[in-house]
Amino acid sequence: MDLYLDNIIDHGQNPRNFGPPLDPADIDYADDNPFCGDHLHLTVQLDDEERVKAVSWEGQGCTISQASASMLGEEMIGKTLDELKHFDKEDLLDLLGIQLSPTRLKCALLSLKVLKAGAYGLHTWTGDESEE
Amino acid sequence: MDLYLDNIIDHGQNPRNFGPPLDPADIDYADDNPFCGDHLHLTVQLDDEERVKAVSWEGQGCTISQASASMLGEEMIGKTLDELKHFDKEDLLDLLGIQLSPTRLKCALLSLKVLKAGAYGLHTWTGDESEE
Amino acid sequence: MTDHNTYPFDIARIRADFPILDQEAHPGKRLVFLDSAASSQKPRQVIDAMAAYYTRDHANVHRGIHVLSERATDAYEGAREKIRAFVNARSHREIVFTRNTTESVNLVAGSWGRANLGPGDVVVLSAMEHHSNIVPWQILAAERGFTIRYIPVTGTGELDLDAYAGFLRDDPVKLVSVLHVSNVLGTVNPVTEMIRDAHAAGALFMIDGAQSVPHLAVDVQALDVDFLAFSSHKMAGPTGLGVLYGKRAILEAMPPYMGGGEMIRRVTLEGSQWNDLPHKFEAGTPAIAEAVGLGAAVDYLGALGMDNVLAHERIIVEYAMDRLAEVPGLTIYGPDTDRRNGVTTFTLKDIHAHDVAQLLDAEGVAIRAGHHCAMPLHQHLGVPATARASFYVYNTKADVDALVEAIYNARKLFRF
Amino acid sequence: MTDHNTYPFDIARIRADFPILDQEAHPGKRLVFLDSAASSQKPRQVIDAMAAYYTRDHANVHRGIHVLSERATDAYEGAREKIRAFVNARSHREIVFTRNTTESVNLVAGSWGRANLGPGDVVVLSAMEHHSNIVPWQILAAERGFTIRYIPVTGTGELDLDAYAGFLRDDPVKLVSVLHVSNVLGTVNPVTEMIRDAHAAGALFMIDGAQSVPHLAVDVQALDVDFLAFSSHKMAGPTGLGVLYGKRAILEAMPPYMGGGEMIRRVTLEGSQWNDLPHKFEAGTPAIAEAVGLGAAVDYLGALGMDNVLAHERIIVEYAMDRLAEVPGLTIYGPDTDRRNGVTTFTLKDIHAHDVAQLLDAEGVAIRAGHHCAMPLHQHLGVPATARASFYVYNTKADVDALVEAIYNARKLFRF
Ligand SMILES: Cc1ncc(COP(=O)(O)O)c(C=O)c1O
Ligand SMILES: Cc1ncc(COP(=O)(O)O)c(C=O)c1O
Repeated sequence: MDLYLDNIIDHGQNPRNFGPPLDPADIDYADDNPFCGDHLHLTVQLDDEERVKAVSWEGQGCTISQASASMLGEEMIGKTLDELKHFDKEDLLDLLGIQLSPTRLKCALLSLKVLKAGAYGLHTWTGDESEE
Repeated sequence: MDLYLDNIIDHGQNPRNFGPPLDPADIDYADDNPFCGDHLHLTVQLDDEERVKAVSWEGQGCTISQASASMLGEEMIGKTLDELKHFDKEDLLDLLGIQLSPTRLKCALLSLKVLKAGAYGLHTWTGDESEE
Repeated sequence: MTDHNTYPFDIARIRADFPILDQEAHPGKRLVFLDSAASSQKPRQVIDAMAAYYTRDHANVHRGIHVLSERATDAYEGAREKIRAFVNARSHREIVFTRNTTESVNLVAGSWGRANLGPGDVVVLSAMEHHSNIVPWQILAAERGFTIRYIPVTGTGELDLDAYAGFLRDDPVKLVSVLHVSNVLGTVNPVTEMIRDAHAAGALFMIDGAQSVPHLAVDVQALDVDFLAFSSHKMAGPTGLGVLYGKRAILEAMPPYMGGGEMIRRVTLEGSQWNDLPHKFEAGTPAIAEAVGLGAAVDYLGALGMDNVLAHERIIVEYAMDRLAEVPGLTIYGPDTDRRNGVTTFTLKDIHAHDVAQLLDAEGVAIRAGHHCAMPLHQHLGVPATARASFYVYNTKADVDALVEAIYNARKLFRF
Repeated sequence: MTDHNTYPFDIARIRADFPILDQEAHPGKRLVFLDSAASSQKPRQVIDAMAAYYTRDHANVHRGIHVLSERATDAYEGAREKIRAFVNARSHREIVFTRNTTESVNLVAGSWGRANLGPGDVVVLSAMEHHSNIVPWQILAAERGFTIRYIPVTGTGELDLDAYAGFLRDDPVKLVSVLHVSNVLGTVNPVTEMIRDAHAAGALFMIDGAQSVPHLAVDVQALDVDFLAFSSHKMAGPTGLGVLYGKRAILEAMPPYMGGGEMIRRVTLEGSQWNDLPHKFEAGTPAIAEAVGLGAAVDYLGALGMDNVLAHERIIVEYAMDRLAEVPGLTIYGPDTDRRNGVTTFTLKDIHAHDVAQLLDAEGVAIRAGHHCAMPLHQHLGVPATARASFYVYNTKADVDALVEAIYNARKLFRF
């Protein structure tokens, strides 16, 4: 039962920064994972120093994808764009604190994919950074 | 070495009734087996009672196909069209006196196929009479 | 009437034939395999038949003049004959080996469809189809300009036969292609009547038998069906092999699907002549060992008796439907027990199906979660994903009990 | 320089890995298997890997959330990675699993060709192609109206490179598709230079690697080839599996070949979106166990070392060429020993090749006779059929001796 640690279930059932899109937003991006029906819409506001000031996301999906979005959203606040750029898959998995099979990895990575695509236009990022 | 009985080799190397087409002919048909490059052109003359009076065939192919044509040609002479109609795969194999794998069966049956197609227009006869 | 308490065959002996079942999925957790609709397990008779083939008899088939090639050809064509008998086709020439159900459908679309369908024509599918019986037709429709109509699914998870009758009456329908048993709902569609009506309207009929041929006796002559597609790997046979049955006269008239060796009679630089059936549709070296394996699978199922296979599954499905109905917060999709077969698909309150599957896996219970390659059907059901338990000859009521217990555990973790 | 007296590896140990070789073809006649170009034998490592997969790990791959499905997916994708490394592709996304070489060629014709070829375009093949690299193009040319040019074969059984240069210079060539090693003549074509020249002329290049990938190191990046097709069953792997390598950017731009499950990202009743590579080209349940088997085969060949495999075969082919040259009435086809690989094809006076094969079989020697799916080449050679002895890692000089002795026996029977 290693995947469903108490904090994962807690974030899954009580997602932080969950709510309607921020307006205006400096980052505004949505994507989905049609296999699962997972969907995520993320908006972010930055301060003058390009630090994340506010995050809001909404969407639906499995506990792993929701908890991942919730934890990532909390983590983003106060970080600079440049820090977010260096935030990678491993960092997110450390945050979640669980081991994931390739299938479930996609669930966890949707939030990061939306962040990267929204912030840097990396529309083709597959979450599979190891491949060239 | 059961396939290459002396009489098979003899018929293969000294085919009977081998020669240019009869003219006029009552039966005149040619076919081939493209997999082997076997080719056979058969002509037959009948007498007034619809008995085979003369046979001539030419072609090329493996020993089995040539011996089969040679033996079948000899067998046909004196038979009525009706008797030939009842002459089947088993009769030909009895004549040859050998056991054949499905692949080589096609070689042996080319002559019968040409005869049946030429005499009865059974162009779609596949040599596989057991199937409907 | 099925007797709930007696399996039609010795289940312990059958389970002993499937070595994979005898393991722990996780330490202390017995493997409970309830994912046979995705792919079934293989009895050792099938595994051994393939190993024996490679160990004694392998060579390329057809036209080889040596003892191994003759044995391989006999094994390959012998398997075709077994499969012919299994679905009661008239001739072995009507049994074409493909890779899977999907390729069988693509073959019909790419060969028959490309030659026969054009603007104004209508192909009828249903809204409960597997993607393999939707996407090939959509791709071809984009190329050839015909129209696809989908028979709607009713509230009870069955085909709307009135709508079907309407299509046949009002549209120039050339082909109906519908699944026999739904891989999501378990619905057994009334194909006998549907085929009769399609023929009366002048349309051909294709059955996607991926979920029926493994589970119940399918007789192509009794059904008078024109095409039947199914997969080896769902019926105790190996991966890498599928079957397309087609009526001989129809197959004869179809152009080839792929070009290459085996499928030709003669090739010159200017053009080619096609080989006889079924070889016309089997380009290149075929899946020889896989055919041998499916032959062994068909022997295995035949020895059990397909009526017994069906009776056994009905016992398990009925038991599963009854036990799952008790679970608070659980929704079952599809028709009543008497009109379904093989699968039970459900959702558990608002827990995503992936979470359900993951939690069940932790208990050793293997089910499938997702859209089961039937996204349009899930759109209709209004859920992005469902959880599916599916059953085969080796499953027992104890497996169902394990499933239900694991579901209760999941509920506890999610506190409802 | 190869040393005629030393095999590069322990041949007795290798033969012990191939259980099928240890039998009598007929009572008292040791099996001498010289038909590996049609299909090779499999080492027990490959047979066992597949049996182990079915016995412990099988489930359907991709998107299953349970331990067996994860193991099956790892095994399947792990095999893809092994094959990527074997041909040195840049990414696993460039390795598409098909049924055989034939389907790989049909995939390129049906997807890339149908989208890119039309009237005025030219595809260059050669007159020594296997039917699998002729017929798909002929069928498509009839549909799309492009032109096929065939590079002629010279008197020494090699490609006429002047004619090739002429095609590239004078014609709007879009694709060149040529075999690497001829399955009849053994000719090793100079693909490195041919690819360079094709690219300079703006054409893509596809290699039919059915007879090269099993026998010598093929590096797709070093060659800079656009497509490479090959078959598992000719390289110690199972039947039912082939491979298409394609450069990623080209595969990305191609429309799908077959439609169905796995190859889609999203399906609605109105249309579909395609999945990522390589899945876009792998519709339906794939040949999972077969991929596992090919993975094991590639491990096996990799452990031997492809340079050793080649060195070993050169010893055997050289010995066969020398010994057969002594036989009166025997004609060998194809280039000199130093420009050929893997096969020795011959005719024996006016004895039909089928008779030769049958007589050799009676002595336990398995060769292939016929047109070897290269009818146009046989038309060029002026013989309807030839006899072919072909070699692989498990063959020895003693096998060649048995072949030559059996040929002498055949001569005696036919009294010349
Ligand atoms: C040169 C060549 N190309 C293609 C093929 C076709 O291979 P497959 O039958 O596995 O598709 C062969 C096999 O005979 C071959 O030798
Ligand atoms: C109803 C139905 N049709 C078609 C298929 C496709 O089968 P395959 O993946 O073997 O081609 C499946 C398998 O999931 C199915 O359940």
